[in-house]
Amino acid sequence: ADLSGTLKKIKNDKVIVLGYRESSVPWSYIDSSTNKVVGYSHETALLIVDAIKQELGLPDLQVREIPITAQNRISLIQNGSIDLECNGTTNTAERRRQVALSDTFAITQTQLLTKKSSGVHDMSDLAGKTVVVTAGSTSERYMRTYVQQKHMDTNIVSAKDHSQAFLMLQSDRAAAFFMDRDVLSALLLKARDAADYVVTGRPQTKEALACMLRKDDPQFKALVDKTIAAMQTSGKAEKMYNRWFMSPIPPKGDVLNAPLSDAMRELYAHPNDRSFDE
Amino acid sequence: MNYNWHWGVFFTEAIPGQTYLSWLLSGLGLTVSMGLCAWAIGLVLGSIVGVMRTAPNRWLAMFAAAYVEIFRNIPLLAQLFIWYFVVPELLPQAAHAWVVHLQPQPQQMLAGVLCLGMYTSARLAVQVSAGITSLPGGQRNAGLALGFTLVQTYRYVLLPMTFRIIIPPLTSEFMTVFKNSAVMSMIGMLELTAQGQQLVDYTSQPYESFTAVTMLYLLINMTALYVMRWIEKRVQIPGLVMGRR
Amino acid sequence: MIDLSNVSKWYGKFKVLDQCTARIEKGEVVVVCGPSGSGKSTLIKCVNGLESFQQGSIVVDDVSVGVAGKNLPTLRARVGMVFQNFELFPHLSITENLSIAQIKVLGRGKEEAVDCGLKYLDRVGLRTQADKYPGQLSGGQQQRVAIARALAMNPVCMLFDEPTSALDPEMVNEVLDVMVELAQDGMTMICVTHEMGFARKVANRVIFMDGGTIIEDCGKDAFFGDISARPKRTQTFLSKILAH
Amino acid sequence: MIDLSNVSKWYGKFKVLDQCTARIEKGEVVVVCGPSGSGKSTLIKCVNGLESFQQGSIVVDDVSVGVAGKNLPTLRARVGMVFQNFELFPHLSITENLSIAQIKVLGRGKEEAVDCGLKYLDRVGLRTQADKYPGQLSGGQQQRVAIARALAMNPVCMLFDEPTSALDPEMVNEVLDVMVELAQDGMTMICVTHEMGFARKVANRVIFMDGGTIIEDCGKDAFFGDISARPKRTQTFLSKILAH
Amino acid sequence: MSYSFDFSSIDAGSITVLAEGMQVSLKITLIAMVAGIIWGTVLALMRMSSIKPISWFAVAYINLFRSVPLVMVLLWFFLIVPQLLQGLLGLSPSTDVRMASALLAFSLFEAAYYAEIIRAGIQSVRAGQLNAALALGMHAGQAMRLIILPQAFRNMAPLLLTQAIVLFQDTALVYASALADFFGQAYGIGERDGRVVEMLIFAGAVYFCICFSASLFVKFYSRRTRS
Ligand SMILES: Nc1ncnc2c1ncn2[C@@H]1O[C@H](COP(=O)(O)OP(=O)(O)OP(=O)(O)O)[C@@H](O)[C@H]1O
Ligand SMILES: Nc1ncnc2c1ncn2[C@@H]1O[C@H](COP(=O)(O)OP(=O)(O)OP(=O)(O)O)[C@@H](O)[C@H]1O
Ligand SMILES: [Mg+2]
Ligand SMILES: [Mg+2]
Repeated sequence: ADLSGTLKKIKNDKVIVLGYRESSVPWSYIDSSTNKVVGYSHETALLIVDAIKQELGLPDLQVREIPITAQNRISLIQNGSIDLECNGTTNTAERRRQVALSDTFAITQTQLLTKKSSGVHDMSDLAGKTVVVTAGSTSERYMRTYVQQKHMDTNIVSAKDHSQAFLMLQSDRAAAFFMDRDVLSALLLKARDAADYVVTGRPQTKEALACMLRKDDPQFKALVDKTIAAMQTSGKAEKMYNRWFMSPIPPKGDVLNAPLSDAMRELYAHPNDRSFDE
Repeated sequence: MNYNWHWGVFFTEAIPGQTYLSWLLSGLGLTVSMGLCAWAIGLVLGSIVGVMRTAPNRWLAMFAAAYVEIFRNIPLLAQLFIWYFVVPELLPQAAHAWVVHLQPQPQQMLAGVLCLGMYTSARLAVQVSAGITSLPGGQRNAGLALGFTLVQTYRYVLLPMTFRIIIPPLTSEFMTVFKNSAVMSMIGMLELTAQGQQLVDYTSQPYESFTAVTMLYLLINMTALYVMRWIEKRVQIPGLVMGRR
Repeated sequence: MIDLSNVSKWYGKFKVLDQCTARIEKGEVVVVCGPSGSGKSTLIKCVNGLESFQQGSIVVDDVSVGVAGKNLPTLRARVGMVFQNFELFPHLSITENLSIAQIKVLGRGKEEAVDCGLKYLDRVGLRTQADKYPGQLSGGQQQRVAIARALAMNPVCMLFDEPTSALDPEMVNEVLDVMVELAQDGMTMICVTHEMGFARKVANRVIFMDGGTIIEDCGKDAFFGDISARPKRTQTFLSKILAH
Repeated sequence: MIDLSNVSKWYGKFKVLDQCTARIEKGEVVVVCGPSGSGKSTLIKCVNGLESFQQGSIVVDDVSVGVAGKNLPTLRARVGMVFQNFELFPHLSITENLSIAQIKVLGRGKEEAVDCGLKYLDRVGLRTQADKYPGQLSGGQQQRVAIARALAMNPVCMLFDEPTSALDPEMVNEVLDVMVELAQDGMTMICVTHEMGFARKVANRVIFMDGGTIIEDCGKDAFFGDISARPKRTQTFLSKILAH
Repeated sequence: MSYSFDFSSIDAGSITVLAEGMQVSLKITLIAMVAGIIWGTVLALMRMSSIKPISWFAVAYINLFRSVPLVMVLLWFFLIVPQLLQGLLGLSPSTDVRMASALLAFSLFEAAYYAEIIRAGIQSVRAGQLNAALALGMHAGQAMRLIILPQAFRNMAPLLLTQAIVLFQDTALVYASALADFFGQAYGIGERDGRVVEMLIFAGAVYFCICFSASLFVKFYSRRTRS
């Protein structure tokens, strides 16, 4: 078939460029003991690369990896600096205006992280308290909307990044931290007083995490979607999940201990590229 | 590049009842009010420390020099984090509890304004003392020779001229205060820069968002410049051409 | 009236004044001259305590300058001083320049201070300039205002530090004329100046300094009389100054 | 040699030079004097094109200044100029000050330039100071170096703009002596100065300016001869300058 | 005081990481200083040019960069630079865009400040110097190059160095674009070990020592050249 778009570019350059995040545990991060990029979604990206090698008949396709951040990931995709990013980007309507999003590779849910002694067990306990969120996250927007609609007198603060948010929790400036469950678990791994904290509350939003690629490139998207769907239906995805979420992970060999959710099980059975914001 | 421009994005709803424009404007308000508070602190402390630097008393001068060196030689960002994260930990128990149990926003505001105010005061102190020393040495002598005490000499002779002379550098310091307040975004204050970043995250329209924020900063700066020029004109002395930059 | 005895002063290791002794009586006019850097300015600044000195004593009108301490402002208010660069306060109008020290230091009422200031402004011939600012006057006019400002404090004596050397040549005379008049009215004056015409006209005595020491202190007529009778250093200096 | 005819110049609406006409022959020494702001500096700056003028013409050694355009640097290299504030280049040693323009403008070799510079340095009596920097010399010495620097370019004429008015009184003579010698050697010179002793000694002619116009242009003897025969404005000025 | 300090995070391992961060800070400082001074000199000359459009451009450039916070500039360049480099230089895709954009942003940003310092330096040279150079027959270009600029740089050397110290401090802001300079590394280690307070104090102390020594040097230098 005639190649177009990204696949054609890859075939010509014999190179594919992946974007990675430096500390998005366990999706995509740098293993400080080996200085290599690892993670569940990064592994997904590498599977896609394998599929491309096969499709294009390029066994020695080169892979380049460049670090990206929340701010520049979209521009980097758009201007062709990177061809694919699989880092835990949530599929939202705004993003779909600028880029294409692949089949969902994981679904995460938002919950609360709190000190065991805080007396917070669910969203309703937040009344009159302070909750911290990470600036720019979808959970921030959800929390603001939630509080407004329920007319709660909850005080919301935005922290610059996850670890600052956790620091606010540690120093008692906030009673709870509202965020993706996986992020919360990963943060607890690093904390030395992890035993004092608990992830709690009824899961709120669902977030469909997907890979980003350039818009209007049906050939490439089809290939990416096919690869993701195949790994999910074949059971490979579940094995991968267990390796990253239920077993020791680098660099220190901690265990996240987050069993596969029903939503994810459902996704693995019926792969799709739907998002939860419609 | 296949970018979807969407300038109307500012009028879309961020969360129910709030448009992105209203977010930007609240960021603008925070930037301006923090800048003004920090400026007030900086001007008062900076004048005092600046005068101390030129005082004939050695201990005063040394204290002032130490003050300036400390606040000038640590990056603003580091100072901010120290004010926010470290200082409360060093406070006595009771004060610590009081600070930590403040609402987070007042807490951030307190740390941010104190930090920026002290930092600005060190920079202003340098300008003030430079202004005083740039006056012809004879002015101090002329004041003293008329029988003024040292304090009167500063009050009636040296400072009125000093502040007129240093209006140009004060103008750029005044504009700098608003710019420096941008680091407050790093402790999670939703001032203008932080709102800009938030808009990028939420809307995926980085160019529109940053353009709007940049324009608002230009607006702040032009207003600041205009205000200072107005003051400069108000205090202009007939027959004296004071070099403007 | 003004009594300097054995005054010595050091800047660090550098001796600026070396055992200077002189006595100026009430109503006397003394001209101080000497090469640049010889310590003339330093000497007259010591007289009203603008510079401190380490040895010797200075007594002005029965007040000892060295030990005046807290009383220094009071002493200074009684000694008028005029500087090379006028040193009017540029942010104040001429009237304010004349009255501010009277009000803040002598405690005079505003009206009285302004009246007194204007009286002296009249005396230096600048009554019409009262509402201008220093920057709007010529150098010669500014220096005349500076003299009026000092006089308005009713000083017992006046110190001049090269009052004409920063002026354009055409303006030198208008200032010297005021000073001559002042001398003729009996004011006690110490003038650092190189205007030998002025010295000839009104000085009672001339002090010649070099390298921090007073080389000569003698009557005007003796000083200008027979140049060859003067010490070598004075001769060299005078020949340089008077040649053209 | 130098020919100014009907030169007029405006700063905006303000007329600084008004129909100035004068002719200086080879070997002539002309002194220009007049009150501050009368346009003396402006006039001589026009001669080597440092200031432009709007009307009239100036011809120096058969080159017209107004239309020189690209040739202005060549013209300027042939006209030496000495400034009130010396304007030695503080970042260059005395030797470099003397040689840089010879090398960069006249294209002389380094050695030749240094030799030539030192020759003139010798002439102003400062051979021993060749390796110092301007900041290490006294004002009088700096001005003598500045004269040597101009002479090293072998100019056909020299312009002086108040060369002694920024100097301490004791240093005025060492500079005037160099200028007198230069005049006696036959250099064509225009000197803006108030040193009437110098004018008396060497000037061929004196030009008196006021308010941008040349009021008088006459032989030295006529100028200093009978003061009462001079126009009113000259009289006032001379009486101010010469009084003390 | 309720806090118990524990500085044990500062061990051999973290020192190497911190040293890497310091290298990043110094690299940005040095490159941006050199590039900033060169481009700043050009801008200063453009600003003083008598050709209106050229001086307008310089004025607009300088005012724009001086009006916008450095953080904003860094974020902007973080977005634009990949485009630019790709368009202009054919950026190799494996280049670390964060470093490239930080370098470019700092250089262009600092140039605006250096331009003003250098312009002040040029104006601090008495007008008579230019007249003297012209009167000796030099062209305007020669006068600028041989006489005015050397003096301007010498007069402004203390300010240029002081600005470099400010620049060094400002490198802490690359924290905003996720590039790990000294400050970022220190903060990261503090976060890793839950010892942010200690690491912030440590980082503050290190910055203070470096900047204070540098400013002492500037003082010493300017006192020496003045005498
Ligand atoms: N603050 C100071 N520190 C060190 N040395 C000083 C200081 N002030 C003056 N001097 C030195 O003291 C000496 C005397 O200075 P002074 O100003 O009294 O001389 P002067 O006779 O008034 O000279 P001039 O005619 O130039 O005014 C000079 O050598 C001068 O360099
Ligand atoms: N760049 C300028 N712009 C406007 N006016 C100027 C400028 N330069 C000089 N002038 C005015 O032109 C007039 C003549 O100036 P010039 O310097 O030639 O006078 P001068 O006779 O040399 O005076 P002085 O004896 O003070 O040096 C003065 O009134 C001055 O204010
Ligand atoms: Mg003196
Ligand atoms: Mg002149």
